[in-house]
Amino acid sequence: MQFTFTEEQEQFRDMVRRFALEQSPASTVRRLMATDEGFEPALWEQLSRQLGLTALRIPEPYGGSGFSAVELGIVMEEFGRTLLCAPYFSSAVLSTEVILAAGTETDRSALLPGLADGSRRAAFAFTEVSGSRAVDEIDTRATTDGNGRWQVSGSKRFVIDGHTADCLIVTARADDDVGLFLVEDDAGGLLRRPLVTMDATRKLADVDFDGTPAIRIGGPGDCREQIEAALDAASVALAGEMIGGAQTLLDSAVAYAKMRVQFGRTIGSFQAIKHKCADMLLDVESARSAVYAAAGAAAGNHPEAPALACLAKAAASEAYVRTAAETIQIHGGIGFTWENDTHLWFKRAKSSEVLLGDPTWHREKLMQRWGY
Amino acid sequence: MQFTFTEEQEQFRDMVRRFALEQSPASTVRRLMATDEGFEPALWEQLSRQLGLTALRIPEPYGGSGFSAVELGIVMEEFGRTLLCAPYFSSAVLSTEVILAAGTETDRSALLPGLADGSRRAAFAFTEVSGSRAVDEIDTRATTDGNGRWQVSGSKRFVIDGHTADCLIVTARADDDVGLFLVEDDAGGLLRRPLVTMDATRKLADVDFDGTPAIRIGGPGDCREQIEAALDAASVALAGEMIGGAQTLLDSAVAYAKMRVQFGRTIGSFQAIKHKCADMLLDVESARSAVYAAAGAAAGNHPEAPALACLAKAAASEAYVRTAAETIQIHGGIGFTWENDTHLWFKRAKSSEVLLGDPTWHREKLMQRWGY
Amino acid sequence: MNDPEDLRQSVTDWLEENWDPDAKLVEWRSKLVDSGWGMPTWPERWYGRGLSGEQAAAVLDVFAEAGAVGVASGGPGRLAAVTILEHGTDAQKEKYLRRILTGEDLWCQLFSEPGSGSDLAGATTRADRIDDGWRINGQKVWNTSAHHARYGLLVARTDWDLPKHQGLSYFLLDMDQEGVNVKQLKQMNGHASFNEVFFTDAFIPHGEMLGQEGDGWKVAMTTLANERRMADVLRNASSGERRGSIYEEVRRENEVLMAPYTWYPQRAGRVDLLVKRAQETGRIQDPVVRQEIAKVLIMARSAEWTAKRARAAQQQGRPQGPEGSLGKLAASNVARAAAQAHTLITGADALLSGEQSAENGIIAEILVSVPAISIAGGTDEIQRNIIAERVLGMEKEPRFDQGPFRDVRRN
Amino acid sequence: MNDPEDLRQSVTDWLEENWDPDAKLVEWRSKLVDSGWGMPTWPERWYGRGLSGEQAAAVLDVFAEAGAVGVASGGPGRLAAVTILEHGTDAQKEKYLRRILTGEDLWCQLFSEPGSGSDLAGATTRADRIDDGWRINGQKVWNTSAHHARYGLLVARTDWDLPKHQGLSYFLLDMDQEGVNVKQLKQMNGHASFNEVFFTDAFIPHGEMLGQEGDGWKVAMTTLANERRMADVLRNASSGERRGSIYEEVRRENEVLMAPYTWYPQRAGRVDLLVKRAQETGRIQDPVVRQEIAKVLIMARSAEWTAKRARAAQQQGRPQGPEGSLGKLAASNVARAAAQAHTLITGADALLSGEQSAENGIIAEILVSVPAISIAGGTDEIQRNIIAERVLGMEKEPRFDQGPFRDVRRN
Repeated sequence: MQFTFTEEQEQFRDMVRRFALEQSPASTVRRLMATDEGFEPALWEQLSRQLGLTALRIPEPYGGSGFSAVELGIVMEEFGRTLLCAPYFSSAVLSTEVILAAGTETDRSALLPGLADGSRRAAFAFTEVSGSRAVDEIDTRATTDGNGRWQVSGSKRFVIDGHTADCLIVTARADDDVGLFLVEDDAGGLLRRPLVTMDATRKLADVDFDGTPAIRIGGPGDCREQIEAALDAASVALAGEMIGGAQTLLDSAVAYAKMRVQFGRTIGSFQAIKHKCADMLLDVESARSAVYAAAGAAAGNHPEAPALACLAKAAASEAYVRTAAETIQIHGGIGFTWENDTHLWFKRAKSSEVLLGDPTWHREKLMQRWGY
Repeated sequence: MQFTFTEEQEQFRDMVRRFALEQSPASTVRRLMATDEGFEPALWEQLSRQLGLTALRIPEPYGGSGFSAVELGIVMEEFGRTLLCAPYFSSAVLSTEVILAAGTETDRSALLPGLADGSRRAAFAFTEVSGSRAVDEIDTRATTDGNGRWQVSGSKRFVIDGHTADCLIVTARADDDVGLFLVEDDAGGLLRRPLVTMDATRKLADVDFDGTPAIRIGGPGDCREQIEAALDAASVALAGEMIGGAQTLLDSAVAYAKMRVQFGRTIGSFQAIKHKCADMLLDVESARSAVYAAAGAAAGNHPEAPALACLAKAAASEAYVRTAAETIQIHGGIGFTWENDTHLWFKRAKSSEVLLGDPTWHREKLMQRWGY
Repeated sequence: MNDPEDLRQSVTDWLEENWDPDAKLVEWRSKLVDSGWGMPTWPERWYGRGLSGEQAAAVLDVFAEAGAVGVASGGPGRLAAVTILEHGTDAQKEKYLRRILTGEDLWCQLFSEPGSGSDLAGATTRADRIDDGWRINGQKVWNTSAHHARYGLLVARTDWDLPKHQGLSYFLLDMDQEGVNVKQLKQMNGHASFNEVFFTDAFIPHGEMLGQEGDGWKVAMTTLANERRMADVLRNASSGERRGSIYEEVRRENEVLMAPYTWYPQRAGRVDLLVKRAQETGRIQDPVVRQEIAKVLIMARSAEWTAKRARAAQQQGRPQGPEGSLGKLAASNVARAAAQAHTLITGADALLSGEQSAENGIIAEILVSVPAISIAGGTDEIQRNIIAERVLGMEKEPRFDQGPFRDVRRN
Repeated sequence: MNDPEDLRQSVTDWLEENWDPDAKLVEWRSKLVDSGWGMPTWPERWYGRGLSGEQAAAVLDVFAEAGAVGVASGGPGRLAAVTILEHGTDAQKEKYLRRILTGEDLWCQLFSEPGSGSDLAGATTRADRIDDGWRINGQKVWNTSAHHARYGLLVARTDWDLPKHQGLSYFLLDMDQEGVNVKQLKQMNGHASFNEVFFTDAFIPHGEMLGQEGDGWKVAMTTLANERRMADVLRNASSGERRGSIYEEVRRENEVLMAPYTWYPQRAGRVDLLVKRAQETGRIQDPVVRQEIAKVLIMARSAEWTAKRARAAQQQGRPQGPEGSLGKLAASNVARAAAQAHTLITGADALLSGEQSAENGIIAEILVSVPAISIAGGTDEIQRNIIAERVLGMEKEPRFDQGPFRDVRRN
């Protein structure tokens, strides 16, 4: 595991940070969260074709740059800082990771180049009605006519950017196996319903399949392990996004506490606020350490990596939610208004807390993965 | 349920408080906790024969005064304030309550008068090697020769005042039933080993029975329900003791914070300490409310009484332990010394936390008793 | 009339003669106000009967039994009424009290400012004396019902050279003028329960100051003390299932009055829904969930009992003081813990909002409303200060806002 | 000697000629001190070789490979040495340094007082100037090893009219005199790791002041900065499994030196035992227990990684500042959570103490030792102040202890 970043990684972070700060001010976030799509094609174009961020994890033969979880973590953290609105997590993280984990050579050649240059956006549909991410609770079924043509039937919930993606990667049972299936957005029997989300900066959809034509990817066997691996990678990336957001909140809380005067003193000179900020810093820094350790472990194929994915997601979830609540508290009444930006991060914190499994789920999984 | 005390109850409290403050200064507690017995016969005589406190819950026909859980709670709370060292909880609460709950008329006539006037001290042996108070986990066995003579074999742990009591009331399996058995201190095959306790103000013993002659009490049937009821009553009483102790700690923390000067101010003028004390007060008052509600419910035979016994014990445990830790913290280094009295209460808090079931156990039981 | 039975009989007699469930609301209330039965504890001269609290309770009982509608009793109007009754001149009482009680005039409270939230006495809205009265400039915030209100209770600074608590005065402001601009303020949970009120050379004529110049803080204390007591009143404002056209008018009045508060139960964490939700989702079987629910229920029940203990003590004649802060702090703890338990129980459904989300959006509303409870009506931090200083008697915070307000550091 | 290989060779050569695992400890160390290899970074004039930190590490490597014993390096003696080296006169260095390094003289630190715990600069032990030196009266506390010590590092007040940080001076005190009375101080966990030291007209001759009169706080900062660095040194003080009579002497020396710290691992909560205990008791199957263990392990691992991040940053040349306070605060949180998890796992066995209790008394010792971690070496509250003010740059606490110390409010 690595506990510092290389010079190149720091430069890369600076570049992404500048991009996110310039392209994703709160005013833009507010404008996009009010739309159905939740993102702007122009910005997508910029971050994919110009900056190559969608190609980050994709190996060079498929048009990518072959970077590791560490670099992906940097992008997610910096995007998390500004709540940058784009289908990056759904396409460049979730979908890309599952193809990287499970895709055959044919799948990779067919799918990765489009994801790498951003010309296609995929969404990963893996959650069932139960809301669980567990691969053993999949009810969606895939059947075949024996000539390689498949049909998918069932319902997926909470599909991130599911209503705007060009294609969907769907987990479904094929006999006793859990397989992966590619469904195009214009396929028959496909119904996509955007959801009203608490966190309007991240768009979700419910997706129904009714004999929907699909292509099987990931080969004929069971893909549960690969799906788990992809969700682990996505958990680490999401945890990275979360510490980015938590850091923004902490910065804003501290800045406000230094500026706001009550009773003839800055509120930051009161121990109640001062000590709260110290605890928040400890919280955020601890979660940051967990996230960096998990990303480093993933990048180095460390045997503890799957466990640390759970650890990082649990740590980041708790820290983000606590930091968000305290940031509102420090802002006082103004922090509870729509006008103030804090609630945008608060809602992202709450939605991220339960996305891909809540902290309790991850702690239990962590214990299992540690062999306890 | 009652939320105030009557004039008579307040006077009774004043009397007990004066007695406890006079007879149980910290110096006496320190002297007695260094002895094997952990109490002074003279003080026992005083609280039983003179003040009648041992007779409190015993009905008048058996030499008692027939008061309710509310008055018992008052005594326990005031004893808890000063950590008064006496076998009161073991004899006048645990043993008395189990006889009240399960005893036949014969048992009551035989046993209660002696407990009422304090001439006999009983201990209740109900915990097995597992450390659990659960009545379904009893391995100690009782066998009979068919002529009403019984023999008990097995081991009981953590018997409060088990090594000094005149007699022991033992839970044991007789065939499929769980029954109650009276063992005299001079019975054959009885081995009592005092334990080194973290909280030296409450003495415990392990007790082994090896074909030990015993008298069956509580009649021939199963006594599980009655044992549970007695342990519930004892839990409420113990919770009362705990809020008494927590109040002493809170008082001492606040007094110290008002007096101790650092950086040219009393430490109580710093919000870090001030807000800690406010949280402690809320903690103690909330637990007090729970304890008073539980005692009131028990006194009124309210159907929710068993549930509230769990609620009160859980609430008082958490509050006492937190208050103890914070009281040490507020005292700083001096609070961690042997010389300072805080640790006496801290250890009582920690020992009470796990006695009769820890907070997690009681919360689960509470949910069950609420029917969830 | 000292005999409780006589009293009940008098009220019953009066109601028999006057109460009509199909009367017009204002007409009925006018009659009621004149009779003195509407505000039984108030002095006879001012629409009351000078009764004790106990007697008044008996009167209210009889009204409740008969289903008779009372005076307009909720919201800032009530606060205006008690404050004017205590501090007003006869002319002011004459002008305002009656129409508050009949419900014809709605009022709002204009105390908090963007720069003085916790520090209410740090108000910087200025009232400058001009020939015929006062000129008002500045901004207020968190003003419930200000967009409906005919009048406002305004605290403004009339002297910048005095220490901050002494330079404030209390005015009765006519909201219906050009210099007063009300803007609804949307909260993070989507509701708009409050307003911002902007003053640009607003005008208050002489004679509309409550108390003397510089008494603003003292008079505001009367309003605030009553505000704290209002929580209970509000809870009982529903009018039940009676028949009669007057109830429809009351229902509409309540709807307007209660509109800002529909999310308040969610703000408090909806402890009542925890077990139900856990049963519906099946999470009730999970030992971890059971622990979390039990923790919240223990806190919530204990808080209820503490409130009952405080009320019982009060009834025994012991005064209830800053212990109210204990209840407020407990409510914050309960709400936060309940929201976390709801998140745990609801799982991924917590991603949703609006009607698609669990319990018709109630769960989502809990999650985005709970942050308000530890802020509104005095932050948790302020409550802890009050508890430590006034209940536990700990040394006060050193102060840095003494001396002429002009020189006090502020936003 | 700039070539690392040459350096290693020189050390190897010297050791080959001089190192003898059966030598008497003091004799060997005398030789070592004279050679300069014992304190490689110290100046050549004072038992050193003026090497860089990197070079010194290479020297230590060679010593470790050879199993060669170093100079007396632990405890307050080390603090005395670095402080005297930095602030001492040549006469003082001549008199003290050598015997510290050989381990012949033990030292203790006399800073904290009953009335000045968090507020170290509030010391009231007085040093009054008399003809031939200083007369000392007062009391110190928390003095590790004072009952073994030949000398003490004393901070005492020499001027009561100056502000508190300026009126202190720093002395080298001979403990072996009638006016110095050492009393062991027992803790709530039964250990006696500290002492109280009472001064009744104790005497310090001229020439035993370190720095100038009034420099006490500044000099004490040197000691305290090095105290913080010592934690690591202490951990590595065990001497392994080497053969030779000198190791037996080192072992005995360590035993005395480490005696006060045997309970320190328990103070930190023994996170390492959580899973083991849960497996032994069968509680590992309990979902609630699993959650609590996971929470503690997440905190503990995260804290380790934060420390590694700080060290890595330091190695990259970025200075490690008050972030140390983050680690200390994290350690408190971990210890408290671990103790609660141990209570949950151990259940009723937590009633016991001593050898009858779980893990040979270790669990009981955790429960009664953990309260120390959030106090010793600066309370959690002080750490939070440091983090907020120095890391986050928030406004400082207003101060009430400026001006002549004589007039400052104190205990």
